[in-house]
Amino acid sequence: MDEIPYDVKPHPVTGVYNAKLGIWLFLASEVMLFGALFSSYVLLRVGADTWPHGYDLLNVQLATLNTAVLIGSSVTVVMAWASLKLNDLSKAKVWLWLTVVLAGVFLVVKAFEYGAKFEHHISPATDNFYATYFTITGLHGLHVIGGIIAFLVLLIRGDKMWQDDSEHFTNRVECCGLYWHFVDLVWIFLFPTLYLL
Amino acid sequence: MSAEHDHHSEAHGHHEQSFVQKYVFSVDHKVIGIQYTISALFFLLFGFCLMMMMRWQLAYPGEALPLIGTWFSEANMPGGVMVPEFYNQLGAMHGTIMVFMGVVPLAVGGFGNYVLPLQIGAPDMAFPKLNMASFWVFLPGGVIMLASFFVEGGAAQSGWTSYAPLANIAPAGQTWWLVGMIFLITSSLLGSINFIVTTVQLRAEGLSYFRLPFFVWAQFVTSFLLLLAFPPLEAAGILQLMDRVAGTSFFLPAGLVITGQPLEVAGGGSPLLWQHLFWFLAHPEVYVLILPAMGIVSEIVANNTRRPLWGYRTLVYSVIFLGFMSFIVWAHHMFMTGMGTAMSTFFQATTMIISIPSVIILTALALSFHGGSIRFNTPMLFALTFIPMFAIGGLTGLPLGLTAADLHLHDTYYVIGHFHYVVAPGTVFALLAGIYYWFPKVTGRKMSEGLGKIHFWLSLIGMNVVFMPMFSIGMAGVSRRLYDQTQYAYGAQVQELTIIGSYGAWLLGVAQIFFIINLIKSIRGGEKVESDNPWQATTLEWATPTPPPHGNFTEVPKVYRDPYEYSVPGAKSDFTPQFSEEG
Amino acid sequence: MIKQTIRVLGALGLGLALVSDVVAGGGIAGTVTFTDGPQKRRTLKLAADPVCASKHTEAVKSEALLVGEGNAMQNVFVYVSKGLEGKTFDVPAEPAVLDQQGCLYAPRVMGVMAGQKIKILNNDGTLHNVHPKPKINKEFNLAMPKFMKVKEVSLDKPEVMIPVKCDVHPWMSGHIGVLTHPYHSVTGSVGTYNLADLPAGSYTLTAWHEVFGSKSQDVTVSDGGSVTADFAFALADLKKK
Amino acid sequence: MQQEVYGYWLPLNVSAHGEVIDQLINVLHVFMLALFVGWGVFFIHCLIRYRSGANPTATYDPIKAKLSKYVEIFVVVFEAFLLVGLSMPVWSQFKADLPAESEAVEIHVMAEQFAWNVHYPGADGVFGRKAPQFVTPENLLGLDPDDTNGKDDFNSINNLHVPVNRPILIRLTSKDVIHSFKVPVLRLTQDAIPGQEIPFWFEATKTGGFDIACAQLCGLGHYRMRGQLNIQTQADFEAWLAEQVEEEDDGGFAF
Amino acid sequence: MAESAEEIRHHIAVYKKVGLALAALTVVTVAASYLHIDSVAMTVTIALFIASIKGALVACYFMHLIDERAIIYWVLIITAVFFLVLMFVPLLSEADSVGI
Repeated sequence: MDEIPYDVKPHPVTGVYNAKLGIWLFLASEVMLFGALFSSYVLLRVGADTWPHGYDLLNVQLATLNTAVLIGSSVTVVMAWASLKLNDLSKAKVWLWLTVVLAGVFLVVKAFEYGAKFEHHISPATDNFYATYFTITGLHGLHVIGGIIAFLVLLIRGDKMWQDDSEHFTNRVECCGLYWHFVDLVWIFLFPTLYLL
Repeated sequence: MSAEHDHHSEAHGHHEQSFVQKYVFSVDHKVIGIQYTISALFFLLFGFCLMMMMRWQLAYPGEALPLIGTWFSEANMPGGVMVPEFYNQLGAMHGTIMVFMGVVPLAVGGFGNYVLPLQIGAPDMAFPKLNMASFWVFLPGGVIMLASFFVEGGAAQSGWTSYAPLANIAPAGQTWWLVGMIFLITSSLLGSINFIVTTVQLRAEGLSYFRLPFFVWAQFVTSFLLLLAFPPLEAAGILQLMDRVAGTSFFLPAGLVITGQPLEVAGGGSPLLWQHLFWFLAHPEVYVLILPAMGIVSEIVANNTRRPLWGYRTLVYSVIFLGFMSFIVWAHHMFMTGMGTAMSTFFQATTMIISIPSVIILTALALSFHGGSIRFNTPMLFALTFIPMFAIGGLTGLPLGLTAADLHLHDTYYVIGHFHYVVAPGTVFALLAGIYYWFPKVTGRKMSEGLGKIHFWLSLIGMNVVFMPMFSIGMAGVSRRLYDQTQYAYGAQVQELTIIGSYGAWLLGVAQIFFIINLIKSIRGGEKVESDNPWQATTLEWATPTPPPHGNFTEVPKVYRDPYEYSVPGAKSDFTPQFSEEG
Repeated sequence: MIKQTIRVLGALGLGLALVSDVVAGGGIAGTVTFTDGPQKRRTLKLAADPVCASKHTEAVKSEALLVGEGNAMQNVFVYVSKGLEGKTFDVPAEPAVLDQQGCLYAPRVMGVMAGQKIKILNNDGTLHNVHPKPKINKEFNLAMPKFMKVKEVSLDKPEVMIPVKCDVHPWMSGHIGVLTHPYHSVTGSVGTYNLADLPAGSYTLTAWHEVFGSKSQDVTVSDGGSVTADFAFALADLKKK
Repeated sequence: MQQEVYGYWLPLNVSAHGEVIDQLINVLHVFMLALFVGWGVFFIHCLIRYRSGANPTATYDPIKAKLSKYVEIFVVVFEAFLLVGLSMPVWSQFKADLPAESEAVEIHVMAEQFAWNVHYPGADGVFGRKAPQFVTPENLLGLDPDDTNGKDDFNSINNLHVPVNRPILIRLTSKDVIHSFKVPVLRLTQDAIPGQEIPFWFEATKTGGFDIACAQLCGLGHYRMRGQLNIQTQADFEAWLAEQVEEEDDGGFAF
Repeated sequence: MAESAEEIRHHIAVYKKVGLALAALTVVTVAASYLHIDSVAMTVTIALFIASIKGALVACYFMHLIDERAIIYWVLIITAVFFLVLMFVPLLSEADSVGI
């Protein structure tokens, strides 16, 4: 007995393969992590005497652009998975590259946003609005970087993985995709709470 | 994420595994379990030694620590006498080490890793590489914690709870504590994902949820607690780290004056936010400590009473209910922070409710003894002592959960006595029982019964001599975390009890020497076990060869019946294993 | 012991040889006065710690402003604030002593050289914690429980002044001035100070008081000469500070 | 004297609300003891009666345990009684029914590392405004020098004087970290949270001097953050107040 | 999950629609924020309502939650319960505080 069961094929009863359940559990813990940060944000904001409006201080245009970019990347990554399901590796790779590029664009835009703040000597220490802004978007940015690394690994080792076991590779793309959608989802809530309220 | 690719290559190169692959960066759940166990035992010993030093200062405040006092730096122990800063470091690190680096890694990382896949008939954990990563994130976390003793200003000294703002303005050791915690939390998260997936996906054929050994249930619920309760503490850790490093003020209100000088921060933060986020983890954490212990005790009790556990399903429902409720009682740690009547009523009520499943579990365990044929071997002695000790710990929780009584008892030694009864003679006894119980499966040898019994009786006496007087000390009103309680009239009044407690602690230390000797001696020269199932137990881990090889089972296991089929009327022996076809 | 003495003497000799021009210098002396005369002093709440209260037989008054006969102002720190840049001086081997007596700092104001050892004493039989709040030097917070009678520390960077507090006894307040040279003095009960053996040159001299802040004046010192520089503080300085 | 106040169980109670708390604690412990002993007797009986020597074959079928069910139900009901009948009334009296400011003696307590600053309103009975930026070694409370209400205010360090048999309303704050105001003889613990002002009250029933402790770790001097609670007769208290007011200055400079 | 090529093609069509819907909703969110409604509660409700719709679209279609296995739903339900506890109980505690 050496093989781990249901590593690739779904379990007959639960209907999912191991990694899929694993990634969902991971996302559950991520929900609690970002949930705690959101909870802190709400508590601090409700308790504060004054709290600035995000749109007065932050660049809404750039953030809107970034929202669109991230939504786009969610579409591309799900397209990559669908292409693999249709047995089209080369198309899937194009979609994955597109995802990485969009994630890169997101980070570059973010870097410009941060840079503009630092130029005006605004830092997390300025006040609690900026403290939450930098902390939560920073942590979200780290998640984006994590996603980029995961996709690059899939791209670089993709051909070999596909040859070894195409279903396994498709599963991996699906799992990374689920993670990526979650990163997108967090941003969908971050964008209005930080920038628009 | 999964390791299938490597499994192919491993299948070919099975015999050529290097030492490093096999024992250091192993992906085998059993090796990882042993790694966790050994490191956790080491950390437990370390944390225990910190406590023994504190007990000297408590008993004889301001007197030089004999023998070893001069080993420490001039900053910590000038002339062998402990300074208050060092005392606070010992206190904070004792708590942190025991909880996060000792008991949880031993109960979940050690026992969970080794036993759980065996008990459900799995070849390994669902994600072996993730399992390895979990250990190799845990260890650096532990090392960072220990190393923090050597940074300037010493280790964290704001209590294991690290309450803001005290922790925000503490020396650099606190930053190390936070970084270490983030490592430990990450490790726990990786582990808990693995446990849940393994339990859900890899159970052997025929092993339905209600045929799972109770230990697996306990681990399963524990994993959910870790998975969902730890991230908020990770978030809190990140926020405090930002406060300390980036100058934010998440936990700092405006207008703080630290030793006469205004603190230059933006302000607007909330010190209570830290407490909410901390206790959101730390209360479930209590159940993370106690549930695996209950699991171990149940296994051993069923095995040594030679009859099924009383009310298996009730036990399972209770443990699920406990896990659920543990998330909504946390603010009973915060009754004295200025909480109003509505919230305090809610949290009192939930606290009272959570005591009910505990009572049910204890009753079920006690009823299991009725009609049994009880064997008193060392694991059983430790396991059955868990029950009254946990009962004391649980009962003394009641006065603390009622706000009116808490008005007097909050943050006194009564609290210390209460949770140590739950964790030390409770959980730690159960963990020791587990070591004695599963030792033959791991090594193929039994531990010495003689040494084991000396260890047990000395530990039992030591434990109670340390912790029983604390109820009286607390009732007299002595606050916790006092470097020298004789400063207060009522503290001086009960100082004798503290001295007695300290002797109990040192006796407990002496008792552990027998355990260490027993461990070392038995690994090399313990009595060899004749069968793969020396305790004549019913659960799946005893179906494996001893010690279990890579992949665990020689043939695919199949389960035919409930977990604790002992003394079935008409069966040919007094135990009918889950994996046995006939019966 | 003998070895150490020889080493100290040797170091001193070497130091003298290196800065031998200093010996031939002049001195500055003077008096600091408080023109508005003695003021009302607050009573310290020593009852907060029975141990502290038991060290005194009568009510203890604040020592923040001590004005003696002829308006002599005590506890003013007078030092050369400009004119000695680039010169190096030996750090005295003798430690400066900061005592805690009856829950008060003695002396209340003191000067040391950067790197000089400061010996902190505690014979009060209670917990003190010595907590300087420097801006440039490293902050430390040193608990001295009753059994800890002596502790040596040092401050490595020049900084005037570093407030010292005891967190257990909030009224305890002291100040330490850290300089790179030995030309500093604290006025005593007659309000005088004396800076001897200064090399010839032009200097800025500053007098600092914990309540009334700093005042400076320029002085020129010639070889062998001695200069007088007096300072006067008044209630009016409170507003300017 | 000390012998009578403090012992190995609950210390002397000198507060009006403490009696109910003592009652709760004692009832609770009798209940706990009864439960533990009853349960322990059964447990030890089982261990002896069903040891393998005495009972070589175990019974497979679970015993019918009606009694355990009754015990569990009793525990639930009793806990509900403790909660609703004993604990909640005390708490709501303590938290919701603050005494009216007109009848209570109001005192502000400001905790710092490592001392209790007690702020009395002085002769006018009105507290001066406090703000952190005014804190100096001479002005530990941070009284606003421009606020005339604060001119006659005075503070004492670690010494809380209160009259006996009158409701005392304390507003508790902290300058730096979290402290906790604890007086065992008053059956009282209240955290001092920086950035918050928390009101609480008590009524002392006996005169005497008792320890005030800090119950929340607040740093290296935590163990020494001891204050003195002086419960005096109304006359003594007024005499003490007058003495303090006299000592305060008349508005001129003082150092 | 052995979906046929036909089903996958159908999925792809859905993905494209959802992507467009998300883009459109982003525009709506930003536009709504320019209204500067006086009521804070209203502003928050609108912003979070639109965000919730967007989140639901991503979760349901991109993450396939609309037809997922029971085990995943269980995990998410438990998480959602504790998430709500984490969001609201500290806030309620803060509101019920006797301190000022």
